[in-house]
Amino acid sequence: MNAIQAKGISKSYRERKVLKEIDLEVEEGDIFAIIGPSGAGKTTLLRILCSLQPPDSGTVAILGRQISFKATEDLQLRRRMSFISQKPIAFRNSVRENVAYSLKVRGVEDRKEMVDNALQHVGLLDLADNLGMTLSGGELQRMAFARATVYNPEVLILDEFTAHLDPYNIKMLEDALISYQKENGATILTVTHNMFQAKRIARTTAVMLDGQIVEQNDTATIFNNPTDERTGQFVKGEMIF
Amino acid sequence: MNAIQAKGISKSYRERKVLKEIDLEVEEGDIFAIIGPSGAGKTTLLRILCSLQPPDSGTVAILGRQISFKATEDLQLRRRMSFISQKPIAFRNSVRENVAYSLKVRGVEDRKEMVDNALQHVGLLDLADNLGMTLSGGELQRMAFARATVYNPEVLILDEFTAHLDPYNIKMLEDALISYQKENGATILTVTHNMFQAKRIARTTAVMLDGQIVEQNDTATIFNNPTDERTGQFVKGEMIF
Amino acid sequence: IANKDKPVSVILATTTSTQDSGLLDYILPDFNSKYDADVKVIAVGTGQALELGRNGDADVLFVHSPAKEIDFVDQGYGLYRWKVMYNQFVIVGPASDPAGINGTALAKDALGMIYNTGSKFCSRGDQSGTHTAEQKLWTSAGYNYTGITMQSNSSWYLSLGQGMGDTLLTASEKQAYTIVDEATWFNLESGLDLVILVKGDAVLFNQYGVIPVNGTMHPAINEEMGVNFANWVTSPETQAMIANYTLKGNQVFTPNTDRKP
Amino acid sequence: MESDLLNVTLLSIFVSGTATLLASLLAIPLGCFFGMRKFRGKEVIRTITYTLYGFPPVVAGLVLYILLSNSGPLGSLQLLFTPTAMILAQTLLVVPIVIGLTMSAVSTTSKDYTETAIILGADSWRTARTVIHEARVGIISAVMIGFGRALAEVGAVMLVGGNIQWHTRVLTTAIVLETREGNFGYGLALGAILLTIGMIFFYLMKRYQDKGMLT
Amino acid sequence: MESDLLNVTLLSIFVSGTATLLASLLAIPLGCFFGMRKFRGKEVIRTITYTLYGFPPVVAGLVLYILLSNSGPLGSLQLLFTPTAMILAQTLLVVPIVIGLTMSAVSTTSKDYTETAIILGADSWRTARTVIHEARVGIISAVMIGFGRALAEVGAVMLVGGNIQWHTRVLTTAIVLETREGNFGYGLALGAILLTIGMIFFYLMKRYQDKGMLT
Ligand SMILES: Nc1ncnc2c1ncn2[C@@H]1O[C@H](COP(=O)(O)OP(=O)(O)OP(=O)(O)O)[C@@H](O)[C@H]1O
Ligand SMILES: Nc1ncnc2c1ncn2[C@@H]1O[C@H](COP(=O)(O)OP(=O)(O)OP(=O)(O)O)[C@@H](O)[C@H]1O
Ligand SMILES: [Mg+2]
Ligand SMILES: [Mg+2]
Repeated sequence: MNAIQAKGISKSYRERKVLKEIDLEVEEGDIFAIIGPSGAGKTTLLRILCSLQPPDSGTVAILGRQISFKATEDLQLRRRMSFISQKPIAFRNSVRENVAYSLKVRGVEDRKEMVDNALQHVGLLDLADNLGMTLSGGELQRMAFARATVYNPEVLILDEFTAHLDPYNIKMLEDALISYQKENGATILTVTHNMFQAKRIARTTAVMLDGQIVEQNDTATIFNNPTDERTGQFVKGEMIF
Repeated sequence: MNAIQAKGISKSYRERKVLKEIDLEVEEGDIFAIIGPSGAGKTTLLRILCSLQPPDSGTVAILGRQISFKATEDLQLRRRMSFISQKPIAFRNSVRENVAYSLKVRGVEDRKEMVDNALQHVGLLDLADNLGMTLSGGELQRMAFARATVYNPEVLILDEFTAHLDPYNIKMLEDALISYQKENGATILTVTHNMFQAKRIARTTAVMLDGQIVEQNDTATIFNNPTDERTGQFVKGEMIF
Repeated sequence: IANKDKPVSVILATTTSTQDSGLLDYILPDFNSKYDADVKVIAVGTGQALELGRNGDADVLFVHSPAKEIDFVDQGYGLYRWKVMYNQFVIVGPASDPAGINGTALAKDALGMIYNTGSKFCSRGDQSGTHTAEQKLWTSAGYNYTGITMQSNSSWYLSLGQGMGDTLLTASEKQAYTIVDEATWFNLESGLDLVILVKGDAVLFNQYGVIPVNGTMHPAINEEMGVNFANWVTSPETQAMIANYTLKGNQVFTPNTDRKP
Repeated sequence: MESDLLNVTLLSIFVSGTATLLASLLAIPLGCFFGMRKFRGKEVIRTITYTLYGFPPVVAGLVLYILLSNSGPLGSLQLLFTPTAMILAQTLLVVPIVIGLTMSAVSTTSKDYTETAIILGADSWRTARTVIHEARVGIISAVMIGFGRALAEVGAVMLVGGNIQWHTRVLTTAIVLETREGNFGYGLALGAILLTIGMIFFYLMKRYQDKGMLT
Repeated sequence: MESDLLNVTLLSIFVSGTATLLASLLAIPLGCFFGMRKFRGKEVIRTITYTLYGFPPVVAGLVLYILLSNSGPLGSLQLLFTPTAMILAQTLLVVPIVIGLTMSAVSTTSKDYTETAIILGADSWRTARTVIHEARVGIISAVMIGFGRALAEVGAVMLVGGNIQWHTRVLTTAIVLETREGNFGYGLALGAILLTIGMIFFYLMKRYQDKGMLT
């Protein structure tokens, strides 16, 4: 079964088609990367998959269930997935309370240990009592990671989750992500503009250009033998990195 | 003369020293990179240099003039410099008006051509009439670059200005930055967590760890022969990249 | 408006009853045209009207609280006080008349019956002319008025601190007795669930007086116009107009000036 | 007179406090709902709410009077000239203020908070609580403004309360009475008491505003 | 009667409109200043502002009456019982509302806007304009609430205006008069006119709120 199954997703803003009839299938247990240039529509696609906004047309099924794009109806499904936004935000609370939020919402009682554990994994235990709003850009991304994984979602959707991090911390989060996937058998869908990251962590990679997925394959194949001409051009951009 | 000269900058939040007696000198016409892990205090330092917040102690001189850390008094100086924040924001206006803002503020009359030119350089001319708030993460960074450079500041301070961009667009902005520096003889100070970027564009690089600048030198020297043990450790992080 | 010299403005501080009865609308145009004046009516409580006079904010007063009016003149704030007219207070109450006062000749007897049966009574409670008259009635009936009002748990005596119209409405809603001047009564009668029960007792006469404010108290006072007003309102012509004024077919005020011709 | 003053002051606090409480219980959830959702008719609701800011207390009082009067549809409840009627009147006046200000507090609170709550698995109820938490400065201001309005209001309570000594006299109606009697000084003194109550209330609310309380 | 009604309506609009305008001119810059800066005494100012939300119109009217009375310090200006005095009274009541709401609109508008403006070279004046632009939804709400308050207010204009026919009678004082005379129906009709004015004003402001106007 596919953990994520999107069919014919289209979205326009005014006259401009930002997503053009996108079909996407992510197998259960896969780590799936979407790469593509700025403005390709990656974030828009992820937001639709998470039921944060409805598409103009098309359907999405997560873990085999159709989503309705109505917050209340999708509650059960939403509780089995998580999303780290490209611009994560912190509630006006301590870092610890921010991470505890997702547990509290699910009625989990013994939160302390789980939260501390999650913070430990992203190197933020020292800052647990600081206000979430005072975190630096990279710290905020790490907190968002802890907050999104602490409740063991089955589907994890990430939008440039290491954009503000340095190599040391990137490695920490990537390792955490890979071991999270192993332990939970979760499905991971990540958008990244960093093609090295896709190479390092993804089993499958899709290339998105101008609202379309132009190619999708094993990560190695995508990078070594791109079949689509436009993919080739875009992947060449890697060279400057 | 040094374009940026900071002496003994310290800053604490509650008990924690985030910046510890930092001295920094950036020569006029240099491209100077600060690298360092998440939470090192990079953003805090840049904000102080831009007079956005005062340090607990220490002095800053830009282009030979002491700054007072009072917005009104530093106006003349501020008009000769620019800053791209780690989280740039767009005014509730069109992309074009966002970029025109810095010119309007300076009473420049014939803005249209300059603005279009700046947008062209960052590949945003097509979106000029969109609302700034609807831009994608990477588009926003490009808009911020256009907005910060359109009025030819003599000192340009950048905080992870390509964090949300893909290789193609990173190259575009880096090229734009280098040619901007050449044409205007401007001084560039950039914070980056991407050490390849420091290698590509910076003449001088400083490594910041835990509120201190532990090493500063020609970029090549820093990467090839780090003298400080901690720098060596941090620069090793590069390997995972 | 014709483009002649601006009429002289005169500030008349009066009680709401003269304004609400419509009397002023009926008689004032005559004064305005005779004296090329523009009378500005400030209709407030008697106490406030007297205070406006004390502060030099009104040129002439037209109120109904004889004792306070005389004090006002004695203290030098007013030039003199002339009677202008009177009307009657009546005691009204629910048609069921639980205290059985219907037709009682003496107002104080009626109050005694209300007190003894513990029937609901609404008082203006605002030191207005009507309220002052009511207090005098209680005293003359042999009760300690302060004693009555200080019973915080009293549920029969309701001290409202409101205008006459509001007091009537309240009495009607509560099916309580109250004392009202005829002018207000005729005006509001149709909307009320009350009837007149006691009238005609001489102590129920409600005397209105006019006082021109003493111009030496304050330079801004237009004493001349105040005097003109007092002269005019007590003149035979105006007195006749007052006598002619009817509300729903009833004569409301009886002119009775004491001005020496 | 002193026991009278105490009585009047306590009734003012009771009436306006209860009205503000009731109005808040009704209006904060509604304001959040209107502020968070997009739906047809939202603009109509905003228009009505804002228009009702300018709802004159006298008119509110009049409408309620006509309803509660013995000859009105709700006359059998026997509420006219009781503190309950006064509370109703003030609630009526405070509700649109609290709804409107809550709406704008909530809708200017970044949509990001709502989305983050939803993504982390919050149900509608918890999402609303979270948004209220984030918008609390604005919402508490709304409650303060509402209380101020209730406390200062006179036209409506005068009409439906009747300003009956010992029963329905509050500070504002007492001030009107004193003013009409020409006792300006005493009126001002009552005004000072009223402002003091407002200040104490404000102080308590501000402390609440400064510290976090829900999530 | 019809020309009277027109007169009363126009005077209402004139008095409340002018008062709102004056109050806005004074209070929006002050509110922005207080909202944007940190300074000692800021909390005191907030406290005072919020407390004044609950300033009863009657008391405001009394204070102004005492000042403007012929025996008061400003008596020589001869303003008592004129529309000017009514405008002053309403301005007094509207200023704290507009200051307070502008303050909170400005201070909840993300600090990022201020910083971006400063960094791009804006002087204090332009920075303020930019912040006002970004906070305009809240500021325009402040003005609307202020106008609503002015329009609905009766206690203060009654005292300092005197409710003089043809001169200082406005809709609210006319409503009081009609109610006193038992003309409830006519009172309600005047109330409807008042609400209509509020609604038209709101509609115009909303159009302004929706489109950008400054930067
Ligand atoms: N509300 C909107 N109105 C108009 N255009 C919009 C709106 N939201 C998004 N867009 C446009 O849609 C396109 C896709 O946006 P999206 O955020 O999905 O891009 P992205 O692939 O995530 O880019 P990035 O890598 O820069 O984050 C962009 O060009 C953006 O300007
Ligand atoms: N207002 C504050 N209160 C408490 N701590 C703060 C505050 N602002 C910043 N800090 C802390 O100061 C440290 C330095 O922050 P800064 O934003 O300068 O880091 P940075 O080097 O830019 O990191 P990044 O690469 O993640 O952006 C961080 O650990 C941050 O949590
Ligand atoms: Mg994106
Ligand atoms: Mg930073």
